[in-house]
Amino acid sequence: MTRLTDDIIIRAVARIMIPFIQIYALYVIMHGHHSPGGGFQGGVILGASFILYLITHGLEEARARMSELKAGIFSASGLLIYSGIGLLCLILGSNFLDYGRLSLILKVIPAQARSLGILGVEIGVGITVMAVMFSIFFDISTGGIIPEDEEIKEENG
Amino acid sequence: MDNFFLWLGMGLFFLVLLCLYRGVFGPGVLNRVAAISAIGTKTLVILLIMGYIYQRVDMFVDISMVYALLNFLGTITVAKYLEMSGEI
Amino acid sequence: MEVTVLIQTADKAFEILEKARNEARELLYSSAKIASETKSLEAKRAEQAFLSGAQHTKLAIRNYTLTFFMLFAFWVLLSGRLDLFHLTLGVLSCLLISYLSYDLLFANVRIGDIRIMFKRFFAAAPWFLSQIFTANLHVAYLALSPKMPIDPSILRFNTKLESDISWVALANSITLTPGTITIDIRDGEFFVHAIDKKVASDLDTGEMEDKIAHVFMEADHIYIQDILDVSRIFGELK
Amino acid sequence: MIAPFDIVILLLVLICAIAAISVKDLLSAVIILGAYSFLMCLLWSEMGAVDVAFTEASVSAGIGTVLLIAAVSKTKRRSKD
Repeated sequence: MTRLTDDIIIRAVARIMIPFIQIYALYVIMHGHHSPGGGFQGGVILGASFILYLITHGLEEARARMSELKAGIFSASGLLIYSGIGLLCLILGSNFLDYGRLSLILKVIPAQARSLGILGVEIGVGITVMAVMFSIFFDISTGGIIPEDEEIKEENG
Repeated sequence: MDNFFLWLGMGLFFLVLLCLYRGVFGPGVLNRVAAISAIGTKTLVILLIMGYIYQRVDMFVDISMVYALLNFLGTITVAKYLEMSGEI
Repeated sequence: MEVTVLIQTADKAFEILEKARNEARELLYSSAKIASETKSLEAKRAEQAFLSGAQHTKLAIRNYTLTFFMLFAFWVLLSGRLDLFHLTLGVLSCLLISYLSYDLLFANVRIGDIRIMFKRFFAAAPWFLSQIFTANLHVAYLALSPKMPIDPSILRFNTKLESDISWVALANSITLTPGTITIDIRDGEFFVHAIDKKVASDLDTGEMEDKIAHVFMEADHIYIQDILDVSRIFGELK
Repeated sequence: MIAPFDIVILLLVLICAIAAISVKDLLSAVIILGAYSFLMCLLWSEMGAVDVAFTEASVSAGIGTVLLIAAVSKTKRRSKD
């Protein structure tokens, strides 16, 4: 599924489509509170754009853009954003993920603080979902074996 | 006007039924892939028609946008699978 | 008299241009061969950096800004909320996306071409639409007539276009016209499936190719559109 | 709630579901499952659950089909029975 094949039409069309898919995914994440969508859906669409790049451009170029190490870091950092906002609310003396208390830091009214807190949480969810979806597809399609690693192994022993 | 869009939607459903015949009984994978991608485009239009009937087009445009942007991903994947398994 | 002298000098200039172009093309092909034969991505990158040299950073900055503005227009079209908060979010996310994929959208477009390209595209659009409309009627006639007078065949022709983006545009506009489907492109050779003799002969005139070449500014051949442009100037001279 | 749409979509979903479990070829089953998810998205949005429909659309069109085909590519396509 990840081998590079010589189809110029699909590659060029994917190259043109991918930035628009990504900006649409970010639109879905950012406008989650007053239109359908949110962190999970936007993350899935963002992950689909990277999967499209992996399918059309082959394993090697896709790893230069989004490697499995980067995916791991992204998924962890998204979770860090989510739980960090929750813990911040806990430290400020209210319940976990009770964003109203964030108004003490952000110097705005509680309603606006809730909106900003939800936005932060959705960004975290989106990053995590994107990275996890990409790495699930990466692991299934390569079977955990990357050609470079095999060559290195053969050279070593 | 609502009635007009209702009948338009029913006509599109009839076309979906025709495509679905090819998708369910069609000999081989290639017929099925073509039928399903046709169903995808019809789904997009039906969603917009529903949005017009519910008077909330701004919400339904978002869903149909997802189909417009991502509908070809499945088709490409099937084509790549068939090419890599050496069936065509 | 003056006009004939002008034409002769133009012919000579075109000959010299053709020769130089062929040499440059051979050089490019050999370098491209080297670039494609080196296997690893790092080596390919080094080759590209060597070939493009100092222009690379300038090109990257141009691509970055162009991608940013295009994506921001798309964002405003999607969002429709013009208050400061949402516009700030839009600017941030467009910056992120154009950082992630600045080398995707405008990879093979030359500097300074884009505005003329848009103008020529909108000038050529009605011709494409009329072509699609007439082909639609023809295919509807074929499908509805009880005898089904189809005569399917596969055409193959070498194109004179050079950049891959114009290959893709030609292939997609062939596919968009009903009755013809581009099956494959292999090293500039098109494989096109045509449903009928008439559709195939329409394709064989090469008018669509000329239009695409005109839009994408494949500048160094003489195309029908260019001759039409020049002939108007000659008419005014006379 | 649009009653005629409701009945027609339910009928089509039923056809898709029966076809998806009765077909022998795994790849064909995945493709028919894609059609099932299209119609399911129509059903959700017709019932007014726009957010659920959005999730169904993005997951099925973006990830679901691709993941299932990647899984099929690791196995044999034909089922034994």
